[in-house]
Amino acid sequence: MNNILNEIGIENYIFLSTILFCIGVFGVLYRRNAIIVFMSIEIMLNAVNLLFVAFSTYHQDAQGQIFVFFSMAVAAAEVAVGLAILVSIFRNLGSIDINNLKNLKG
Amino acid sequence: MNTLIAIIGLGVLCLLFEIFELRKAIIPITIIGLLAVLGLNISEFNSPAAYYNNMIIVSKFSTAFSGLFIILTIFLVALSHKFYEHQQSKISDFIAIKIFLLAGTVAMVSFGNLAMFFLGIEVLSIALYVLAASNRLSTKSNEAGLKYFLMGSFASGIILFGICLIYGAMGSFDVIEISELSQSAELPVWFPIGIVLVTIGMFFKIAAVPFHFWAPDVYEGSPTLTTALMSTLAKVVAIATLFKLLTIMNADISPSFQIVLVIISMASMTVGNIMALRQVNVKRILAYSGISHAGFMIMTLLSTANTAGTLLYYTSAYALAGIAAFSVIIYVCKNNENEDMVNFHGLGKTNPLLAAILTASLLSMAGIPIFAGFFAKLFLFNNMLQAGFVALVIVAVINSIISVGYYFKIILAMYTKEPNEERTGTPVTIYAVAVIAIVLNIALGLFPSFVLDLLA
Amino acid sequence: MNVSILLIILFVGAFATYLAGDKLASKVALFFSLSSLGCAIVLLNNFNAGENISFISQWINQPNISFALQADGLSIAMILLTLALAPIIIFSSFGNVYKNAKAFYSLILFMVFAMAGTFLASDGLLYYIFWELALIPIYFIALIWGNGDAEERKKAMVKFFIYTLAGSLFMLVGFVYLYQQAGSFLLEDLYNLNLSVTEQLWIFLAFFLAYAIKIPLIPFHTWQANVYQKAPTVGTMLLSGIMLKMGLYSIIRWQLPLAPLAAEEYKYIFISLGIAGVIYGSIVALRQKDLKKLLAYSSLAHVGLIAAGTYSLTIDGLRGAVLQMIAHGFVVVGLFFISEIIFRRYETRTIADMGGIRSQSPKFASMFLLLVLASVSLPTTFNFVGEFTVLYGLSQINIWFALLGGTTIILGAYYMLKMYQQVMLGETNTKAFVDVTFQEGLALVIILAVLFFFGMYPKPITDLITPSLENILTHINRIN
Amino acid sequence: MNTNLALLLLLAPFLGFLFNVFFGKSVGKTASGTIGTRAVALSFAVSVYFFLEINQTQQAIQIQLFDWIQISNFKVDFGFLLDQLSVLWLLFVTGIGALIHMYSISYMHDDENMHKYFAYLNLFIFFMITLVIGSNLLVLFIGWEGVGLCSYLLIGFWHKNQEFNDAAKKAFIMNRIGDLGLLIGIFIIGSLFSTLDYATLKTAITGASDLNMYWISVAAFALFIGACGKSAQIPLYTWLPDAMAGPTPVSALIHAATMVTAGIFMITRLNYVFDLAPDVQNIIAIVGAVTALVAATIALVQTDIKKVLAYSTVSQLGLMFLALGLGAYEVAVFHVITHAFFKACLFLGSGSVIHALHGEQDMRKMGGLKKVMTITFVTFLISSLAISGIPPFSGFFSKDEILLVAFEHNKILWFIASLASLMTAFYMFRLLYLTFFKEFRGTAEQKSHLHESPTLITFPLIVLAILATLGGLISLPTNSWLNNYLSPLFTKVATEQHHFGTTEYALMFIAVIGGLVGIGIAYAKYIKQSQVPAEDAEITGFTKVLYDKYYVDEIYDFLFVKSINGLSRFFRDYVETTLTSMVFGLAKVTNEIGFQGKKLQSGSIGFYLFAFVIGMCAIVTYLFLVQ
Repeated sequence: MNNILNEIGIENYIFLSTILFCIGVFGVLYRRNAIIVFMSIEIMLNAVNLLFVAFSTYHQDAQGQIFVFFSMAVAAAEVAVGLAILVSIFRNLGSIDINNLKNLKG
Repeated sequence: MNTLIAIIGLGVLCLLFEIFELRKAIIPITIIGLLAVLGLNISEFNSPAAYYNNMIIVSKFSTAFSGLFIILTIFLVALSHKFYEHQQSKISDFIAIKIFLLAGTVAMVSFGNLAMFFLGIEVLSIALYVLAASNRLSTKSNEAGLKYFLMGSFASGIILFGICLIYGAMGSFDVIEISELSQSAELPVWFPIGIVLVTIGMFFKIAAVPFHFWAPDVYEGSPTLTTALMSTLAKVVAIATLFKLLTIMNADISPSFQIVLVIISMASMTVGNIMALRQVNVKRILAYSGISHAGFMIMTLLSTANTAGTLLYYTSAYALAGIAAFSVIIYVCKNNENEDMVNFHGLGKTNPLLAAILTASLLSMAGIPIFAGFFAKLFLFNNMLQAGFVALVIVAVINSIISVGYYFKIILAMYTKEPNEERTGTPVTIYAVAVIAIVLNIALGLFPSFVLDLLA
Repeated sequence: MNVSILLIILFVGAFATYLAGDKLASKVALFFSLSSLGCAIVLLNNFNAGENISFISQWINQPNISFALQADGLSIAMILLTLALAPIIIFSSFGNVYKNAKAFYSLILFMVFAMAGTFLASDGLLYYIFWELALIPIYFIALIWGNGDAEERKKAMVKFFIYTLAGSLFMLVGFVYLYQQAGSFLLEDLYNLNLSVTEQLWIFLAFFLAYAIKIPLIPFHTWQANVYQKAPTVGTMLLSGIMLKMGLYSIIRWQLPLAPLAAEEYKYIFISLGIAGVIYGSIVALRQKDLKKLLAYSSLAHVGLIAAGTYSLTIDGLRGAVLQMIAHGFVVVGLFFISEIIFRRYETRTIADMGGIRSQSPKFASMFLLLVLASVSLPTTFNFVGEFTVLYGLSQINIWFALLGGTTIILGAYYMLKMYQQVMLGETNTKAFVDVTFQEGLALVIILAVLFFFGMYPKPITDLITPSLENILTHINRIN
Repeated sequence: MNTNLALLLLLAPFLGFLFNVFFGKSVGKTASGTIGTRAVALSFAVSVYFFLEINQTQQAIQIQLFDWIQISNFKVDFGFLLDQLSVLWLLFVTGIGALIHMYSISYMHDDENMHKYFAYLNLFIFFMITLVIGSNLLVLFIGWEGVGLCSYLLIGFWHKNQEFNDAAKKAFIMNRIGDLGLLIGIFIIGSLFSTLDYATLKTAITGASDLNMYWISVAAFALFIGACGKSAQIPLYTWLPDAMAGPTPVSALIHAATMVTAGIFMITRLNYVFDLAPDVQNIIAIVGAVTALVAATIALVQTDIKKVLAYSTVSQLGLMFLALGLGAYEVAVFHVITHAFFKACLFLGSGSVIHALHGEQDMRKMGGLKKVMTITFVTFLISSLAISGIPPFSGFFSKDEILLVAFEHNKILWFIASLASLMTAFYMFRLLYLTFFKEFRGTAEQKSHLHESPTLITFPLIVLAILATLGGLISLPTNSWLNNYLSPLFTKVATEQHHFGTTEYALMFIAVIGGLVGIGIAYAKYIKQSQVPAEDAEITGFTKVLYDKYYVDEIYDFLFVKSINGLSRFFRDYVETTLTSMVFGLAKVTNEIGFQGKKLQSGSIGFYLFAFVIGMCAIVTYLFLVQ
């Protein structure tokens, strides 16, 4: 079968996912709502997943795609824990704005 | 390999005990189990092997460090008995999480495949997020948890990206293949980028400047036992893994990368020490001292050829001292909402033994002779001078001078101030842990060859 | 039977003292220190009989560190000084009651242990370890049992600790560097190195920092006066009587032979530094209000001269330095004990509050005067022998050194007699002053006996130290 | 035999010292006094024995006891050398010492610490003997410093008076300055000749062909400084007058007869060294002459009886140094001996007077004592005549020889010396007249208690007076027993016997006339016009300058004491603090940085992540874009 990557070229995928990744990073940096920060992190992870898939096709090798499952699972676990923490914070503080979380400093 | 399985089994066992209402038995059983696992691990020491087509590679390095991790975990579990006495209902969860965390750490040092590496690191991190935030009702704990969680998962993202780039360059996750390929001629540029990103992610885990900001806050906010775990186990695991990673990926680190390492190490030492000088919260002080120690540990990455033994020695010395110190802190601050130095006033009078132990552990961290910390520094300097990093050594020396300043602040508080509270009760477990840890530390100091030659 | 027995006795003694409890602690400590002294004397005989009393065994393979205790004449002399002073110091403290005495005395023994180790160790790293170990007990002794305002004391002590540690850490780096070259920390191997002048200079400076701070030489002496003043007198005795000699001993044993070229090249600078210390210390001592501070500065002056002697790299300089070390050790302990005796009666160390004591306590006055005379090195005292030899050594380098260093006999006489006059003479003091008790008297008499006996007959000590000093001198001159 | 005797000679006073220290108080005053006296008398007996033996055998006795100090190129042993010189010194040290001990028994009887006093006195004799019979320079140095110590102890004997203590301290420290010179000299000699032993040194020097003249001169000069300190020569003489704070017998023994002559002894001992350094000899001569004159001028106007005698001592010592400088060692020795006799007698006499007046020392409050204190007066008169150089008293011969020698070498020196001796005659008789003639000027209360002193005091006076009269016989101008006796000591032949011609007789005549003139002036002023020195306040003009001793003390105080103390204060208050702050400023700075750094740790996750990313970008950029 002819590999679609031969026409588009792997670099473009890398750039794409890098851009996605950076979007995630900027999201993390600029948003103050913990949930959104959290989602931006998810964007970063997904950018990486995309790249994994691309590479695995590029190398004609399944490992990459399997790894994506791993990372998805991990991400899910993180989500679970993260949301739990957020909930308890919301219970205690009534807000999830990370600017309010400056009690620990110095 | 069996070690890993055994540990996970043990974790599951803990949960089962909960089901069968055997809470009382959990901690003793776990400790016994862990001791058994330790034996198992030692038995694997001289039989290096690879399992599940190189998912797990058991080597001297991995087993040695796994041994250290298990010992640390034993201490931590032992401490849990006193620490969670008011949350008996959750005890099994806490213990189980620690055990799984241990599994993650073992997986990390004995990975043969980046997938395993990633999973290990995530198991560790997620467990830590939970533990950090485990004190549901305390806002400090929550804040610590969230900070650690957000930044941690950010770092995981970076690591993941790095792994991805490596995979892209090599078309494989198997470290052995990767290292073989990495010897070959021209590589796509994103291979080194990937390595750098992974390294940065690990730097975050060991709290090296400028990725250290989370450490003081999280250490202060988390429950003391968790802090102990982070500052001893987590840090050690991270540096060990990073060491292994760099050793395997590219044996010869490029000069420019060396410069980066040198700068980061210097920065970590200096920032850590200077920031610690004016702290009042003991956990914060130890956090900063941990940062500076991270700087010391990073030195070993500069000549990976012959520093494995030194790293093992340094980490064990540091971790043991840390355990001893934290057990005292747990004892002192169990009734106080914060860990300010005020609570330590007059400990020398009210509880000379623990005061002596804390003093000893601090002296060890400061690198005063006969304590292991001194020899750790000595061997480190020795290696570094051998590799010709004189300037780095000088900076390190100056830093160890500065560090004395804040370690002695605590000692002074214990011996020169008047006690401000009656301390009653002598929790056996804490005493035991503290004494054993410091004794081990001194023993290491008197017979360094024992550990040093393991990886020689 | 080899020298390690001494260390074992002292180490065991430290624990035994702690276990003995507050009541018995002092007695037990005295017992152990005396028994170690006894052993030392036996060892001295064996040594003179030509037996080998050194002890060496591999300790760490990689890096190659061995537990090597080697005793030549010099080491034995210093050990005898240490172990002779230790019982006196402990005995002198019988007049005081210390809270938590068991810790106090076991710390003292532990410190003596460490210092003895420093004098014996012939493996660079072992030496360094003992060197550092000696610092910890004195730190706690001064911190917990010291006198004066607690905050002030804390500051002084932390400064002292960090400052000295800072110095010695550079020495450690120096040692590690030497290890790179020699592949061993053993004294012989290090002696046999042939380093370039620049390397030697750096080594020399690294060591110098450690020693200059420990001894101390100007301008590194800023910790001294405060610590001497704030430490309990026992601690001050340990510091000034023995610990300070560690630095001087180390110059002879380690610094000079390891970096002979540098020593040779820059000796004028370091001699001048020492002599500057003599003059500076004497002059500052003139106007001290606190008795212990005055003594601190006087010892600054004396060690300046001793250091100048060592750096002169002449056999006379070295020999005189060692003799003077021993003499100064005894005399300074005696003088600090004097200050303590006064303190026991008047609760003050301020010279202005004293005076007119002599007419009340003839015995005390005479002993005090004799000690003063010894410290201004009147002939027939041991100090004279040392000072004469040192100054002679200096005069061989350059007569001006002898002349400037010799000012110590003028200035020394000036501040010591001034002090004696202000403390002891004048109209009878209104406050009653009980004459020395038997214990106090005994301690002082022993010290005086030593000073005057060896002042008239220093031959035994000279014969003991001379061969090893000549040996060291050959190492110093091995290259040129 | 000799060894034991020598040890006996040395240790007798030391044992006396120990006895007095430990049992003195218990056995009572008289006992401790007699013990002390007997100890010294014993030494005197032994000295006589040695004198006779040596005088007969002409052989020096060498005694080695044990090795003392080991130096690289030589070793110093503890030994004795008994030869003509040392024995001569022993004779009058122990002899006069014994007399003064005896005198003190009565003189100090009212003092509570009499046993201490005798202990110190014995100790002094012990050290003095050590100084004299030591076989090398270092043993001499023991005695040298030892006598200094004793003088310190005895000047400050009444230690409740801080002024006395100051005087004692001053004496000790000024001596120490000299001692440093002596040490330097010893160092140089040691390194030049690898020995400090007199005998070997002498052979080394006389034998050696090419000597390092420069260094020998330096050594000689350094030694001379030492002598200056001990023997109170310019510029180190100011301690001696102050030393009068001590009990009068002490002044007689230490500060007139014995200790202050140590310098002359040492120079005579090392004459072969000084002969090699003519420049230094000239310096010595000049210093001596100047000292003689200056001290004499000061003595002219002093009103404290002991101060007058003190300055006269300084002046006489100056004359001796003049002789030394001119190489006439035996003459100097001769004058030392005669001076010892009459000056001791004078001091003891003044002591007797002070005793009678219950501590009054101001001549303005004396007078008319000759009726009540006949013996004291007569002895005092005799010694005054002796010191004024009136024949046939001993002083005449010795002083005359000095003048002769001076005349031969240098007329100016001769003139200065003659002037000094003229003044001597004047102030001595001024003293005599003011004290013993006319009416008593003290309080009636004192007048009622006036009495002649007891025998224990008068006996020594008489003995000394006799010696002061006959002392001259040992070295008559025409045939000098002393010169022959001492000749073996000197490398170059002793100054040849003066073939007595007109010049000599003329000089002798001039000297006597000078003396008489001095006496005459004094007579005119104080008997004829019966003047009394003015009160301190009224003294004006040059007299005041003289009365205040040319303000030398003040100048020294300003130049040295004040300046060094100021320096000390400066060091203490500024240098020390600056050094401290310099060293520990670093610590402060680091602490401050730490404090500021806390602000960076703002607690905001956003900032942390930002730093994270910045760091990451920096690293990546550095590695992959910069490289």
